[in-house]
Formats: sequence, C-alpha cells, structure tokens
Amino acid sequence: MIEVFHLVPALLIGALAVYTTVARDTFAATVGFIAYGLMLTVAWVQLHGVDVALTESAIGGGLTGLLLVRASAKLRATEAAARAERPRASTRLAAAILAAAVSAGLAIAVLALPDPAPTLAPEVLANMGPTGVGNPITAVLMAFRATDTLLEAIVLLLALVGVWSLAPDRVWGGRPGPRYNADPDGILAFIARVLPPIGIIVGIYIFWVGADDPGGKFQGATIVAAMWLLVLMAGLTDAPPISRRLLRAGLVAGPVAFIAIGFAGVATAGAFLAYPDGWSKPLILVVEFALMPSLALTLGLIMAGAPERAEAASPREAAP
Amino acid sequence: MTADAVTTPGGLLLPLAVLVPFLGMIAGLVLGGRNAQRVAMVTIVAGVAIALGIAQSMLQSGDTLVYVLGGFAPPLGIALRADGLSVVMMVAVAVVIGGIGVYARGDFGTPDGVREARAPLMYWLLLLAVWGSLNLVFTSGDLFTLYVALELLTFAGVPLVCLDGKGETLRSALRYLLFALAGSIFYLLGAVLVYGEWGTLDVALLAQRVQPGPVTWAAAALMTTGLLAKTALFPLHLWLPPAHAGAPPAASAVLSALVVKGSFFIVVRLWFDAMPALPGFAAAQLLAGLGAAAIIVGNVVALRQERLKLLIAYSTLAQIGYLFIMFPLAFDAGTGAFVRGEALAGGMLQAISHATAKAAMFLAAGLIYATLGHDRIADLAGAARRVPLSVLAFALGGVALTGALPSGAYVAKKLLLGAADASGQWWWALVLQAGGLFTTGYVLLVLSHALRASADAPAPRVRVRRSQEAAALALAACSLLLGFADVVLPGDLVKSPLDPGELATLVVTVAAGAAIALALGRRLPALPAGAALAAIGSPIRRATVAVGLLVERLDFALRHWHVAGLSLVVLTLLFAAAMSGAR
Amino acid sequence: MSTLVDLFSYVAIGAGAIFFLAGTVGLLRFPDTLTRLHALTKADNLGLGLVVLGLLPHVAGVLPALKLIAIWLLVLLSGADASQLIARAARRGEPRSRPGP
Amino acid sequence: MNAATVFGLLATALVGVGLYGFIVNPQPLRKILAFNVIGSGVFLLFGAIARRGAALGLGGDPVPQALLITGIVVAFSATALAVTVLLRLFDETGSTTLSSGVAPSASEPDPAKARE
Repeated sequence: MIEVFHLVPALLIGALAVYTTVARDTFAATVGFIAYGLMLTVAWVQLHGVDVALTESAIGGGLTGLLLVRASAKLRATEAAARAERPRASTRLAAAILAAAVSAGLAIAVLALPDPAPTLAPEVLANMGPTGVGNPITAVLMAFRATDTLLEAIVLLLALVGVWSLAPDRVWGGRPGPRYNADPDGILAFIARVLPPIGIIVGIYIFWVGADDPGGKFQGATIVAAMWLLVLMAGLTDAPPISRRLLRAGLVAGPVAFIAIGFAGVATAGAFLAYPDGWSKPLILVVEFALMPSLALTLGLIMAGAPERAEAASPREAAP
Repeated sequence: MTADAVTTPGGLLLPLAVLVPFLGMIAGLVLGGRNAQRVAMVTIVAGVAIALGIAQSMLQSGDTLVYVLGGFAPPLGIALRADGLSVVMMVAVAVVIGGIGVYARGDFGTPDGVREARAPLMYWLLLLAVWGSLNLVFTSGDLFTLYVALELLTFAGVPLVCLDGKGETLRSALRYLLFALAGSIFYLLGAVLVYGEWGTLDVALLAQRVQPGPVTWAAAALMTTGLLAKTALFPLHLWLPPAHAGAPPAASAVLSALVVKGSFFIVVRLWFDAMPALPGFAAAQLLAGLGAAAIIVGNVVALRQERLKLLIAYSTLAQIGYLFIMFPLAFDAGTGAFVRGEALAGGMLQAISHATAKAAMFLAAGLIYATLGHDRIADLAGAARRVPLSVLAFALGGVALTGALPSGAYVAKKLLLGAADASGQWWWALVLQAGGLFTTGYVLLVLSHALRASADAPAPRVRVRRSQEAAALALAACSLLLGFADVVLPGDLVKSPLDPGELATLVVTVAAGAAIALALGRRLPALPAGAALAAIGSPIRRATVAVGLLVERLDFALRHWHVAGLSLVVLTLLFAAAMSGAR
Repeated sequence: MSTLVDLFSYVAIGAGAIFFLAGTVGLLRFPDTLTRLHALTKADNLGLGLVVLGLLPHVAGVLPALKLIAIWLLVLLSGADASQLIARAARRGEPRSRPGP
Repeated sequence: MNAATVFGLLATALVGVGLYGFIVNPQPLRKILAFNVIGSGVFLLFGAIARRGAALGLGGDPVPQALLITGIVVAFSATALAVTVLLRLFDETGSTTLSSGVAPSASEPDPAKARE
C-alpha cells in the first residue's frame, strides 16, 4: 500500500516531463516545466532530502521557471520558423530508440547498485561535532567540502559576468532589464508592497535555521532575490546601473570574505578553509552572513539580465 | 583503511594557483575600466611565478604534491593533487596565457576618453577565469570538483566566443554552450553512478576500489563521451569550427590552445589514474579510431577552406584527434591497464606543443587580418612583405605542428612511434605519419600564398604593434624549442639535424606535403611551371578534389544538431559496449 | 479522545480533497479563462484551508501550527493576486475566451 | 520497490525523455528545457543514491545531498547564461535557429582552366 505514495507522484512527474518534451507550443511546454519543477519537490521530500526540496522549489522551479516563461513569451515569434525545422520522422524515431536504450542501460545500472549502499553518513556524523552545526548538510557544505561552496559562489559570479558581457556596447554600464512601470495603485503594486517584507523575513528565517535544520543561504538568498525582482517588476524601483562600484563591491563581498577566512585558516588551523578549534561555528556564521547578501544580489542581477538601458533613464518614462 | 592523503610541503601553492586568477577577476571587476587590464597583468606575473614555484617544488620532492583542503582528508573532504602531468600542463598554460596577455594589450586596451568599455573589461575577466578553472582542472582530485571546474571553464569560454556581439558569433556561442552543457551533464551522470557504486569521488581512492561492473562501465562510458563532447573530438565537433573561427583572435587563441585541453586532461585523469584497468583494449581502439577520423576529416576540410581562421580551427580539430592516438599505445596488454609510460609522455608533449603553436598561429592570423583587412587565403599575396614577422610566427607555429626536428611535436611523434612499435600497433604509426604530412600540406599551402609577391602593392592598413608580433613569435619559438625538453625524457631521441636519416625524413615530408596541398588545396597559387604541372596533374587533381568535396560534405552533415546529438548517444552506447566487452 | 481528533482530521482533509477535485473539474469543464479562474481560486483556497485545518491537531507545537496557517494565508494572498492579474490580462489581451483546451 | 528504487528508475526515464527532447526539438529554448529535464533526472538519481545511503538515523547520505544543492545552483547558472545568449541572439538576428552556413558545393572552378 505504501508504494502508491511513491508511484503516483513518480508517474505524475514522468507524465509532466513527457508533456514538456512533446507539447507543440513552447509556452505550454514551459508552463508544464514549472509544474514539473514543483512536483519534483514532492519527490525530494519523499527521498528525505528536505534541503534539496527547498533548493529545487526555490531555484529549480521558481527562478528557472520565471526565466523560461519570460523567454518563451518573448520568443513566440520564432515558433513557426522553429516548427518548420523539425527533423524528419526517421530522425525522431532514431532519437527515441537511442534515448530509450540509454534509459534502459541506466535502469540496469541503477538496479545493479550494491545492496549495502556505500555511504559517508558515518564519517559525517563522526566529524560533525567540532563544526558546531546541527544540520549535517550544512556541515558538509560549510566545513568538509567548503571549497565546493566557494567555487559555487564563483560560478554564480562568473555567470553574471557572462550575462553582462552580452550587453550591447552602446548601453554598457547601464541598467539591466526593461523599465517596468505597472499601474502604481494596481494589484501588482499592491502585492509588491505587501509580500516583500514577509518574503524577506521568511528568507532570513530559512537562512538562519539552516545551521541546525533544513535551510541555508542559497535557499534564503533565492527568496530575497525573488522579492527584489517582484518589487522591480512592479516598477516601484529601478535596477541599479552596473557601472556603480558599490554594486560590484557588494557582489564580491561574500566570496572575498570566504577566501579571506579560508586563507586565515591556513595560519590558524593549518589548511585552507580549515577552522581553528572552537571557532568553527562563529566563522561559519560570519561566512554565511557575508555570502547571503552577495548571493541574493548576484541571483537577482542574473535574473534581471544584461544591461539594456542607459544609466540616466528617467524614472517615469512612457511605457513601451 | 587506506592511508589518508596528507598535505605535502609546498602544497599550499595549489590552492593559490587556483584562487589567484579568480581573485584577479574579482579585483578586475570591482576596480573596472583600465584597472582590469593592470590587475590582469599583475595576476599573470603572479600566476607564472606560482606555476614555476610548483614545478620547482615538484622537481625538488620528486613526488606528487598534495594539499588537503579544509583539513578533512578524502573521502570526506577534497584533496588537490599535482603530479607530473598537472605541473607540466600548468606551466604550459601559464606561459601561453602570458603570451596571449601581452598580445591582447593591443586589441583589448580600453580606448581613451572612455572610463570603461565592455569588450576590454570582459576579455581580461574571462581570460583570468579560464586560467583559474584550468588550474582547478589540473589539480582537483575530486570528480565533483572537476565537474564544477568544467562548468567554470565553459562559462568563461562561451562569452569569449561572442565577445564582438555579432549575430553569427552569438549563434556559434549558443550552439557551443548547449552542446557543452550536454557533455557536462553526461559527465555528472557518470560521476553520480561512480559515487553510487564506490562511495567516494576521490580519484586516488577510486584507483584502489574500482572493479569492472555494469555500473562502472555505464559511468565510464558516460563520463568519457561527455568529455569528448566538450573536447569536440570527431564526430562531436559541430560547435568548434564556427566558435573558434568567429571569436576575436586573442579569444580564439585561448579557446583553441587552452580551453579544449581542460576536458582532454580529465579523460587522461580518468583513464590513467581513476580507473586504469577498466576501459580495456577495445575502448582504446575506438577512442583512437575517432582520433584518426578527426585527423583525416579535420585536415582535408582544413585544406579546402577559403578563410585562414577557419583553416586553423579545422587544424585544431585534427590536432585534437592526434592527442587521442596515445591511448591504445599506452595500453599494457599484460596487466590490461593503461600505464604511465612513453606514450603518455608523448601525448602530453603533443598537447603542450599544440597549445603554444596553435596560440601563435591564431595570434599571427589576427595580425594578418588586421593588416590586410581580410583573411581570404587566396588573396594573401604580399602578406609576407607587409607583415613579415606575423607570417614568420605563423610559419614557425605551423612547422612546430608538423613535427619538424627541434619542435616538441617531433619528440612527441618519436615517443608515440616508439610506443607503437613496442606494442606492434603499426596502424597507429601510419596514422601518426599521415597526420604530419597533412599538417605540412596546409602549412605549405598558406605559406605559398603568403610568400607570393602581390601584383599591386597597397600601403599597409594599420601599423601592427611590435609587442603583439613579439608575443606571437615568442609562443611559436616556445613550441619549436620544446624539442630540447628531451633532456628530461628518457633515451637519445633527438639526433642532430644533419643526420642523414633526419634529412631524408624532412625532404619526404615536405614533398608529400606539397603533393597533398596541390591535390586538395582549394585555391592553388600560380606556380612557375603551372601549365605543365596542371596538364599532367589535372585528372589526379579532379579525383582528389572530388574526394575532398565528399569529406567536406560528410563534415557538414555531421555538424547538423540532431546528427551530432544522435552520435553523442551512439558513442555512449558504443563505449559502454566496448568497455563491457573487455572482460 | 484521539479517535475523535483523527475522525475530525479525516473529515476535514477529505472535504479539502473534494474541493480540490471540484476546482480541477471546474478548470477542465468551464468555457473561458475567467470562469476557470473563478473555479480554481475559490475551490483550491478553501480546499487548502480545510487540509490545513485537518492537519493542525497533528502538528507538534504551536510554531509549526502557526507556520501551517502562514502558508495558507500566503497562498491566499498570492493566489488572489495572480488570478486578478491573469483576469486583467485575459480581458485586455488576446480574446481567447472560446471554450475547449 | 522502496522509494529510492522508484525514483531511481524515474530518474533514468527522465534522462531518456530529456535526451529525446534535447536532440529533436529545433527551438533552442526547448533544448534548454530538455537540458533541465535531464539535469533534474541526474539530480533525482543522486537523491535516490543518497536515500539508499541513509544510516544512523539520517534521512539520507548528507554528502550527495550537499553536492545536489551545488549542482542545482550550477545548473541554474547554466540555464540563465543560455537563455541570455538566446535572447541576445533573437534581438540581434530576429531568429533563433542554430543551423547556419551553406552546404559545400562544387563551386570550385576547374583548376586547369583557372590558371591560364
């Protein structure tokens, strides 16, 4: 009987994935993908990965979904041209057969996984004590494999640099994204005034609770970034020009603090990104507090996109 | 339990080698404007010093450098390791980045009157990001950290392709990004299966634990194919020619010489360190078979190109194939595993000499384009007179690639041929020789056009900066002088150039190269005995041109998206079958 | 006592499920965007409220209970606003009010 | 057939479906969607493996779950970069097709004649 609680969401996720792939219209496929992302969260909860469920719904379903919906709305004009380029039936059949073969091979491999599954859970629990954090995943992210988390922050920063490098030359240094100006006393402006305070509190709560329970800085930063985007889309504020040095300093403050504490670890604890005894928890908190705003800013700016408008854009220009 | 990895003296240089370029990128982004270039120059000096420091401490200790990050040894934590291969590649990358950095001061200096311009700022940031991610690829001992390094490398490489913002380069950049992402997700899928089976992602621990089995075959096949997609080995090369030819010259040099070496290095790390006994003989033959096909298709299509930068891009395609020939030669039939011997040394030396030579060729092509205003091979007449040093740099780079005497490729070819004879695989020896002849072919083709006196003598369009020509020449000289690296390698490989055997080989190579150029070259220069030669050769020429056209059409067909996608999947299945068949 | 609480939960969550079902049937059967929105927001919000109500007695402690209620209020807020925006877009934008998927 | 096996097999199916979409769908945005489906399949497989490694009262092996969070963020950055390049390509050229260039033809003049 217990199997139905796993099989039903699994089949639903599979069906949504198939729909996303075979739907004729790109916009419909994107909407299907967002539903697919949210249903994945259920799967993560059933796999006892609550931290991952948070990340998947915040970043996988939320931000990625917004990105893709906005793009598919903008690319409606290219639908017909794309449909004309559809490969012949024979190619599609070959692709289907080969993809099925890969899936079958993977299924064999999954079923052939060793029964006493190898795990690092004992090592994590054994070494978690000195780190001072209660959530084992945060211990892995911030202590045992802190380098991966540092590299991840650098990946986000590099993705933002890549996004900015795609700006037209004439507006370099300008403001990213179009100038939204919704009706000031409309519904969007209303929710953009009511929701952000709540969202920021929830985001900081999720960030803070991450030390001992599911949560963490990436999930928290995503929620704070989403609130900033909401305010941006309601036209209550305008995106900052990217030439502003303060903005760039804010972007890099997190990674720089992380690297600084890492090199301090060389002197005090004998290894890069090692924490001296007893100082582990406070240092992790300092790093997380430094990373959180930088990540929220970086995620927000990645979502805002490449600069499109000159810096001196007047706040209330006519809606296009 | 196996002994935990422990930090060796001088190990701290490894995290420094990874983080200094990224810190340079961060500082360049915040300071912005002209400071980005100054920060990049300082970072280049620091980075070269660190690479030499690592090499020095490696020679001193004679053993692999290890640095345990965060104080937690694998399998829980991550260790950075630098063995002979990593150190050699890091020094080579540092030198090439230095050369390209000096060249790029000319193309990507911030114009005066502007506080900050997009392309210059972005170029310096992305150059440092490529360097940081490459150092991470060479030193990381953890498969997941290698995945993050691969993504960093792709995120830094793609914007370089479309730095000029034109439509065609944006399309090439998108095609490159999408296919590279497919490659890295295949690699991650393989890494996930490896963790599921062996409970660790650390390369050294995997070497002790891995046994053949269905899960590990699937993982190895997925990871290898994913990495081949990112290295653009034939038939997964749809994105490379337009991307590398379309980018600005200083960016093409970084992409062709360095970025493709990152994923190639991880294939070497996997097949020689993580799971040496797993892939087996059949998979190595398949891998080298793809390499041989890349050599043939790459070179033939290169000979048929109209534009110089596309010719060099297709030459990269062929040279990438050349790099994979070493795998079957390093296979020890006795133990059934890949051993670190002469074949591996030859392969890595070939990779390094290609890096320096290809960078020099792209930089020289950039200078020729800046001077003549175009890079059509047929109209290169008079180039040698107007921009002699650039043509000389191109020539030296080309000669270095063909494996002429003092070049690194010569020593590499000797090592690989020795390994082929030792293992009795004569067919790979043939492929190696053919590769050299083809390379000579297109180098002679380009030089014959460039050295021709042009009928009209238009004034040079732009005075080329001395430093740029010096940088291109220095890199070309580097690849030529690598031959003297044999003092480090075993055996007396480098005979004196006046040795009759060497002279004979040289003459045969040049003659055969000329024949190939005449047969397949798209535009033939007006030779003095043109009419007589044409009368004799035209039936042969018409046949070879037909063959050349056939190969060009095959390449064009393979560079359609869905055909490349299907070959990606077919290759995964083939590698899985080849590896499972080995037992 | 606990059976009474369980019974209450079954009834409440069951009713909630029925409202969700009603909302979905409304989505599939109603002719145009506006009526579908009406069905969805009304039925689903009420359904969620009932499910939350049904879960409240099983929650350990006050804070999780408050969190559940906060979730319901947030869904109410965002659901109402989203449907208003979609309704406005439907009326102003493309006249896709013909029935069928 | 516990949860880990069910979602492990689902993951392999997602990879297959995503791969089909990645190869066949001509619209680059659909390829990005397909890449995300494959990515979520790979992450789900890693989650199933983490669940199999559950021990000592933990819901799952924390190391893969931590790597998953990093993986999802990296996949998001890749999607964001790909979408930005795609939109910039659309702004610049008005089309989003990936195919470019023309088939090689025997346009090359007859060598003998060309040299006189």
